[in-house]
Amino acid sequence: MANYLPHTESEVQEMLAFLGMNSMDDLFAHIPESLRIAGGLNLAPGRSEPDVADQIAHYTSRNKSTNDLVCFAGGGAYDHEVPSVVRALASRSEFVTAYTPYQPEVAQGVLQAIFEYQTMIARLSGLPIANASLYDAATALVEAVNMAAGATKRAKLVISAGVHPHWRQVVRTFARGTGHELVVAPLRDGVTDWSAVNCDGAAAVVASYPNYLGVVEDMAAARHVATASGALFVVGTDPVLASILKTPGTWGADIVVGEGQPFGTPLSYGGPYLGLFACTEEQIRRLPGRLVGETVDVDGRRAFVTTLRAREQDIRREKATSNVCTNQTLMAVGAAIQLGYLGTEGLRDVAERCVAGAHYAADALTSLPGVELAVTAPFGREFALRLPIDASIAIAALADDGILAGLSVAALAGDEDAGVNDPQNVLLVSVTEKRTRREIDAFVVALGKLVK
Amino acid sequence: MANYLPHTESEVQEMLAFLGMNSMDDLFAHIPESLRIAGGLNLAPGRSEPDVADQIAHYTSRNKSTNDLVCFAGGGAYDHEVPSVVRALASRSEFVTAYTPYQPEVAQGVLQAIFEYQTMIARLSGLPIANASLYDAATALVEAVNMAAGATKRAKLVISAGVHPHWRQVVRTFARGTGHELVVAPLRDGVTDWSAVNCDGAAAVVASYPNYLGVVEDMAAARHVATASGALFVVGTDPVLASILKTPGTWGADIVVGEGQPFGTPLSYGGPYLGLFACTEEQIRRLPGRLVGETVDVDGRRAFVTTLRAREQDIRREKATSNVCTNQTLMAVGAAIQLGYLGTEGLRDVAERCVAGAHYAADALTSLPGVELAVTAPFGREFALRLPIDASIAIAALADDGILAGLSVAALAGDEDAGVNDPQNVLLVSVTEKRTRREIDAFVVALGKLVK
Amino acid sequence: MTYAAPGSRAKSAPLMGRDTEPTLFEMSVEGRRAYQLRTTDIDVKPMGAYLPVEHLATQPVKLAAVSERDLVAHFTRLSHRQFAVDLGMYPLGSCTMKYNPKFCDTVANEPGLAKVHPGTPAHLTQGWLEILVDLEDRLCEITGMAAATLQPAAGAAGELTGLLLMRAYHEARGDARRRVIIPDSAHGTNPASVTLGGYEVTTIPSDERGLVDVEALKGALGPDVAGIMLTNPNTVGLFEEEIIEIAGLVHDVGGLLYYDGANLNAILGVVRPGDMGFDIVHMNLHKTFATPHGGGGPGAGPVAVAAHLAEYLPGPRAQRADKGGFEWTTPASSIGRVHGWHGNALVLARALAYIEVHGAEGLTAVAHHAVLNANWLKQRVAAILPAAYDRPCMHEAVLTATPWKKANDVRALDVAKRLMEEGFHAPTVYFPLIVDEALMFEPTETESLQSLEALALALELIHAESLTNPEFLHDAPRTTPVRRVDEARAARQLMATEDAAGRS
Amino acid sequence: MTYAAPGSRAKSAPLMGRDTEPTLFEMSVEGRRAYQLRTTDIDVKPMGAYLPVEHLATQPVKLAAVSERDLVAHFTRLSHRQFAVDLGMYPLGSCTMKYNPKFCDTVANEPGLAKVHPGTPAHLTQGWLEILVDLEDRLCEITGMAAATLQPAAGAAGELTGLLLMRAYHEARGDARRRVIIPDSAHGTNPASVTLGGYEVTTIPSDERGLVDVEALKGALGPDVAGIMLTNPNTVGLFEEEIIEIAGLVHDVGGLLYYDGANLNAILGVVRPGDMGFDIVHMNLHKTFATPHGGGGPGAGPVAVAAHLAEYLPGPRAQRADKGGFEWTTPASSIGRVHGWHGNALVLARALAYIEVHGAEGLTAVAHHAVLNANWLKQRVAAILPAAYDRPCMHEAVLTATPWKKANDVRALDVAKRLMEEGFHAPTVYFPLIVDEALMFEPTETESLQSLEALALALELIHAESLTNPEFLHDAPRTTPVRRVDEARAARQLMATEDAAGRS
Ligand SMILES: Cc1ncc(COP(=O)(O)O)c(C=O)c1O
Ligand SMILES: Cc1ncc(COP(=O)(O)O)c(C=O)c1O
Repeated sequence: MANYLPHTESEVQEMLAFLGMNSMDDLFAHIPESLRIAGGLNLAPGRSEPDVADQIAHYTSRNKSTNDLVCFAGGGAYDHEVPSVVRALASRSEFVTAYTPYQPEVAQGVLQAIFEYQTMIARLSGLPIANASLYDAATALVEAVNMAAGATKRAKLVISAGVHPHWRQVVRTFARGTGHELVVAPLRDGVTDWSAVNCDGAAAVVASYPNYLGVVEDMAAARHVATASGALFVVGTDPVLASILKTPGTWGADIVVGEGQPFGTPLSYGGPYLGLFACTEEQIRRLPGRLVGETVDVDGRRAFVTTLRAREQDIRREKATSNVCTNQTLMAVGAAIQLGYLGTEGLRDVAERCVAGAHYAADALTSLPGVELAVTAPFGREFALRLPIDASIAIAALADDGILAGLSVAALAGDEDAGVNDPQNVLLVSVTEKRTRREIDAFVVALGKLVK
Repeated sequence: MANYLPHTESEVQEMLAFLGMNSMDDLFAHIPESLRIAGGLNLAPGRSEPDVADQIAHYTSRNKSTNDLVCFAGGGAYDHEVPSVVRALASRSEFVTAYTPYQPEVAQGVLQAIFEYQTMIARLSGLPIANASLYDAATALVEAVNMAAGATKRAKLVISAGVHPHWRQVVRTFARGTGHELVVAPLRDGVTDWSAVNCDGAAAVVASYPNYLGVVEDMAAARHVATASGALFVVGTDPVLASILKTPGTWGADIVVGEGQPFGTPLSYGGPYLGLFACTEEQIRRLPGRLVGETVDVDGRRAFVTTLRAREQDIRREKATSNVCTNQTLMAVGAAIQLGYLGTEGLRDVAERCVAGAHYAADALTSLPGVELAVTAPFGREFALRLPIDASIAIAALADDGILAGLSVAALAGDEDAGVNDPQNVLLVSVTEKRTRREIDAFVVALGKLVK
Repeated sequence: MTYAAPGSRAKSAPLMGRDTEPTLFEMSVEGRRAYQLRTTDIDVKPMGAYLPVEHLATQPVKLAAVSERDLVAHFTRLSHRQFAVDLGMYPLGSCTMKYNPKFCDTVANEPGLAKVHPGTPAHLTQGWLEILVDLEDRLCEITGMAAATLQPAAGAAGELTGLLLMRAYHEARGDARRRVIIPDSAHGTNPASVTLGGYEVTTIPSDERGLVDVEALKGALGPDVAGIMLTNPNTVGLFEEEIIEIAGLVHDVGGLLYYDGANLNAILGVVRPGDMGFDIVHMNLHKTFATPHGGGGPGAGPVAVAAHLAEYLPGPRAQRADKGGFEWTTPASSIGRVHGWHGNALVLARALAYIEVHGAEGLTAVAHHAVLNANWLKQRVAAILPAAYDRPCMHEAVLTATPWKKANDVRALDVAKRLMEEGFHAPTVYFPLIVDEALMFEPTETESLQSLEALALALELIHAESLTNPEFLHDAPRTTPVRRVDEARAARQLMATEDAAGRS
Repeated sequence: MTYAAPGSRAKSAPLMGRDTEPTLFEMSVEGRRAYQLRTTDIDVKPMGAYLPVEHLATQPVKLAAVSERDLVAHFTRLSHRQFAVDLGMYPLGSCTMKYNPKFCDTVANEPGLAKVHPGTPAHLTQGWLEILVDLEDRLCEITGMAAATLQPAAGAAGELTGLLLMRAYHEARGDARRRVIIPDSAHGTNPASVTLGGYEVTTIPSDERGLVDVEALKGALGPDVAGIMLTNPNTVGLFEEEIIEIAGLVHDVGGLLYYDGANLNAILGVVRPGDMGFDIVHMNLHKTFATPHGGGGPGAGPVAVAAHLAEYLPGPRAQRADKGGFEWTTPASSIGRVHGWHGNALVLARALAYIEVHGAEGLTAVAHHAVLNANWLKQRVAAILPAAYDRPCMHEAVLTATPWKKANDVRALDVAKRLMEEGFHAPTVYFPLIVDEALMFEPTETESLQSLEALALALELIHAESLTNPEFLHDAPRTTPVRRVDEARAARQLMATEDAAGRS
């Protein structure tokens, strides 16, 4: 049994006596007898931490991690370096075991870190406001379309098929409640064909920059469609590439969302991740989640505090634009640390290495017989590769060579429009700054054995 | 090249200009030209942390750790559980990156932790004074015999052959400087035969409780010899067993030394470990190393401070009884945390499990043909097993079965008296609270295949 | 000399002084750098070689430029400016700020969990799928439900997921319903979620006992009611004793019962939402199962449901495969994904480890001790801080400072601020909204009797001060890194970034 | 109620207040417990079944009994009461309190290093042996020596080891020598080690330049001189420019030169002790190679020697084996072991990682920047705090507060204490003993120009205060958890344990 409880048996008795009670059960006497569990929960007895560690080892022994497989999988979750210094700082227990900074007097640590995070995310977005984090990119996109719907009082969402299929799926799920109507604009050779759909009356036009197949799309066209239809322009961004591409703000985005995992969060089997959210000043009263602002204390000392609280659910209740409460602060603090570590130069260096590595890999892989790019549009850090075989089979086979070759586009897209033909043969390959030439060459050799 | 230096090139120029200099070399202009290295050091160029991590992985891939081998090796270094909570607290960077607490106003953290450590070590020793740590048990024993020599103004050291051979070797090494004469009292069936040596004029009589073969020796006899010869009685102790055995202080020890590694320090290939040192009040002016004492600050607030500093080398210089300066504070802090975690009950529980496990293992192993206890005297947490084959060969063979069977007594003893006949066939087996019945049974099976 | 704040001056570390900590940007010096990258042997050409030039930024996005040393000093000092469970008692009601076992940190750091790509095929991540299945099993047993989704990333996400399940259920029956009932004591996420779920909120009042006013509920019920959202124990820390009747009433009109599991800690192993009649339950793993709050997240908000709702659960779900092992499946009528991947997986793994260590008896003991502590504290300070409701409380006690306000104009906020000086984090104040001058204390089970007594003594001291020197309380805190802050100014002159603060 | 200090009250965390932190024993409540142990399935009988009853304790040794939660709170609060490099500048002269890269922590935590039993045979620990060999190679190159032992656990242990090597060398020649020469500026460990090495200390004065007085040295030299111990740069931070002459003089009488490597940081890649004529060199890896100081250890003090001393080195040593791989060997005339196992192995691995990251150029840059910083600071504050010696300094600057003492009775200690309030750790004061009112600043290479300037400004502020309000300085510090402590009382009424303090 666990040992995190402090009371000794005699203390329990003393406390019960103080309450005029004889047993723990007396504490629950007012609960209808019929409801009380008779024999206790049907769970295994508690075991000590070392015993449970053995159980955890049983689980981990049947997972393949990046210690086992060289990772070319991306799709919104990237195998970036998380340096020791970032891990050490982000795991300081003051950050880990704090609650939301409700009492600013004793929460300046988290508050200032979030302020710095907001600054960096706003800059990368090219927009003036960034919030203190949302759950992940997919749910951030939901908040974005809700914001757009609120601002425009419209219900139609035009979303590029270049937006990550999972994000689209999540938007679809939550649209069941909000009643939003989804229109997916198809891809032609990897690029969104906005003309294929009717954007009139849209609340939001949602593009991805780059899109989920890695393609760096024409944002001017998307902005134009949004303007023409009176919609807000929502851009899903890869925040790493945001350091070399023009910012979404430069392209005229009203709202920017993205996945912050690349900034200091390990792959973590998909979570906890970090939903990035930035917007224009016009939308600030509809901003979801927490926002930290600078102010002064009674002695005139600079201080940080959560602000514009009146937007939030605890005050606005059913009229709130969002229900988010607990978010992903620790990941945001980690992102601030990671971005502090990388700095202007480092983030660009990382992005450039990703792009150069992806192109090196694409060139090498397409030299194999029957292997070609599935779309020919320019790409950044990942690319869609058409194989002569099923991508899932290739992934399974290459795992035996110690390589996680990428993601199957068909598996990723599920019921969503994959944006490419015959997606089951398309492999989405991603290259981060961690991938070496030797690793890529080994990938080529291993795939070569398979397709030959 | 490393990136821990803050100065930008222009700052360097600015700073040099402030000094009226043109280049870094000017800073060293007063050093004779002939001495200055011309082409720089003949070392590889610097590499980034991730690159060096690969190099470290190259090393670790060729070490067998307790992740690879179930550890039955002991001999002063034990595979105890180090719980997550202890690791987390002991690795807090305030403890890790502080210096010796010279400025008590901003060092109460380390000072109080050491005060608590001293209290716990003193209690386990059964003596009133414990210092703030020494390097390891072996060097602590050197300090102990130096203290005894100083107290008695004598130079002869009578040491039981039951004292760990490495400790004896280290005492021998340092005796080259102090001129102490070593007399080793032999073991008879694992127990020291003090009558075999002449103890007259001894500065110290040194016993080990239990001794290095695991035997719980008669301390009354040793104390008697010390008293009769006017020597100080020095006891090397296993601090884990100190929770179930009578304390060395109870047996009349004047000085207690021991290896504190079992208290929260990983096996670490032998270091950094933790030299425990405790003594009577009479010896306090000769105490080596730092000592923390309680006092008050100018506002009357309780405060801790290093005290009796006049003993130490920085003040007493060539008259100091010890030269120790940097010691093993972090390990002492870790030990305080680990002992705080275990508490009275937990330490005893650990000790009892070690003893019970060792006896279970001894019974099971001696059921194998040709395998018997090398000494029949009662033992605690480890025991000497006589094999029908060379112990080193057994160790090498069992490693293939994922077992580190123990230590070869012959290898451990080196040139020192091993205290048993034919030591090359004697395996020293240790069992900690981590060892399960299944692991021990597997050990028996594996050894059984070998000796059959 | 280049202007920049000195990175190594520690005057903002409370150990040394009370200065402001410079921002990372104030410490930044162009050309300084911390980062190091692996050698890859891949040539990096100018980006124009890979990407159309019209996409390329003409100016780099400016972040900061600091040394690793200054980065460490900055964030270490920030950490010293932050209260946390690991420093002391955090009796923040409704938040369950209990001790977070370090062992679970170790679990979350296992490379075999933390370094797994979420898109790795199921046959290469059987360990992860088994974790998800095992956790789902445990959570269903604890709540008395049939199946669960682990995708929602926090409680509020769980609520909305649950409401979408409710909607799917009704819609499958062709049963368009309009309203969801919520008591006036409900947490703000409840009504907000209802709106996002496409329903209207009907608020019903609590009665003078602090419980659901059953008569009012009856009045609110009707065929257009999709369901009700309740916490039990409710947000004033009281058990809804008429829950069976309530469940019957709601079910009778065809509505479903949603259980907000924020307060589950109080009833572990004692009663189960499923047995009370709830159809949908979310849990806050960051509360009940001690996954740390991280300064405001991450959490995890799994939703467990009764059998009749299982077919609507989000997918994909990890399930036992017929042929052995584990596989991803999507329920027949799934509402779809509610998370980009599989939920906050590492948080889920932490919670499973916590549950395994405790086991059946351990979890029950958690509830027992949590409730014992709250009742003890409530009674201990009853003479100075009366409970809002004179009934046995569960894991938290809502007290009211109304008498203090009336007598000496000392408000709940003043008590909260003054408590910090006495070494305790403030309780939750002004929540729930229905209690005047509410102070909501949730000591949790990991606080000792001695700590509770110290808290009580501090409250007695503050009470005495309120009688003799109310100004002293209005003025608190004085010993913290900053004192009361100008919240109005923060909102009026919004400076949410370094740029807005004019320091870009 | 059971008496015990409340474990969860955070009034001693500087974030909250300035109370005393209770000791673990004061928080202890009998029966409370934190520990958990693995299930082993081995019966534990009463100890009398295994051990003679006369050996068994009749009373358990009392430690403490606290919950895991209180344990965490206690030590986390203690950590907040502790200054450290990670919080800010620590310009403690002679100690080289530079930034310790976190990467090296990761290295030291690798299971493949940290979880290896030291008695594991060499063929199963080839990685460890290679680390030791690689580090030895690097250290020899850096110092210009032929071979090294990695066993000594700290600088002082290295000194004594070096003196025993000196002794072994002379004895092998049948050459009984009596004395070791040491300058009066030497660190206290030097003379203490000499005594323990069985030699007598002959102290020679420094000249008015702060350097070895070569004439005095000549006077002290003779055939009974075993050697000389020097630091270079010496403990006043100055380079001994006549080192070649000194070496010649000592060698001429048959003596050896011992290099105290505490100040090696200043000369990395610039000059080498071996090239200066030293025969024996110890290094403080915890200084030069940034292995953290740990609040007073662990360190590591490898000793490198010229070829003629290699045969005396402690054993066993890891060496390249002729047949490939690595093996343990013991030199022919080894003085024997100086450590229970192989030295502070994890500290050695950290240092190797640090060296590998830096490489040749990086290490040279370390020295350049360290020396630049010290000279800049010295010059920057020269007007208020003159250097003890008017010469270019190396990595540290010894300043003197003598003018302050004369003018306003403000002493070096007052400056040190007041500096803390300004957010800086104090410099080393009153060392070396030969400088009156010494303030020894070693900024190290990891401090920025901005931080140095802030330190200079703080010193200017304090200087101004010394003129107008010296009492303010005598009274400092006021903002720290405790203020100046009564050291005399600590020594007079010794309370070095809880029991001695009467709280057992
Ligand atoms: C009663 C209640 N319901 C719902 C929530 C929302 O949970 P979360 O913050 O995880 O979204 C909370 C959390 O504060 C709560 O206390
Ligand atoms: C000049 C000098 N020599 C020797 C030493 C002793 O080194 P250690 O503390 O590692 O034993 C020191 C350390 O303070 C020193 O500064």
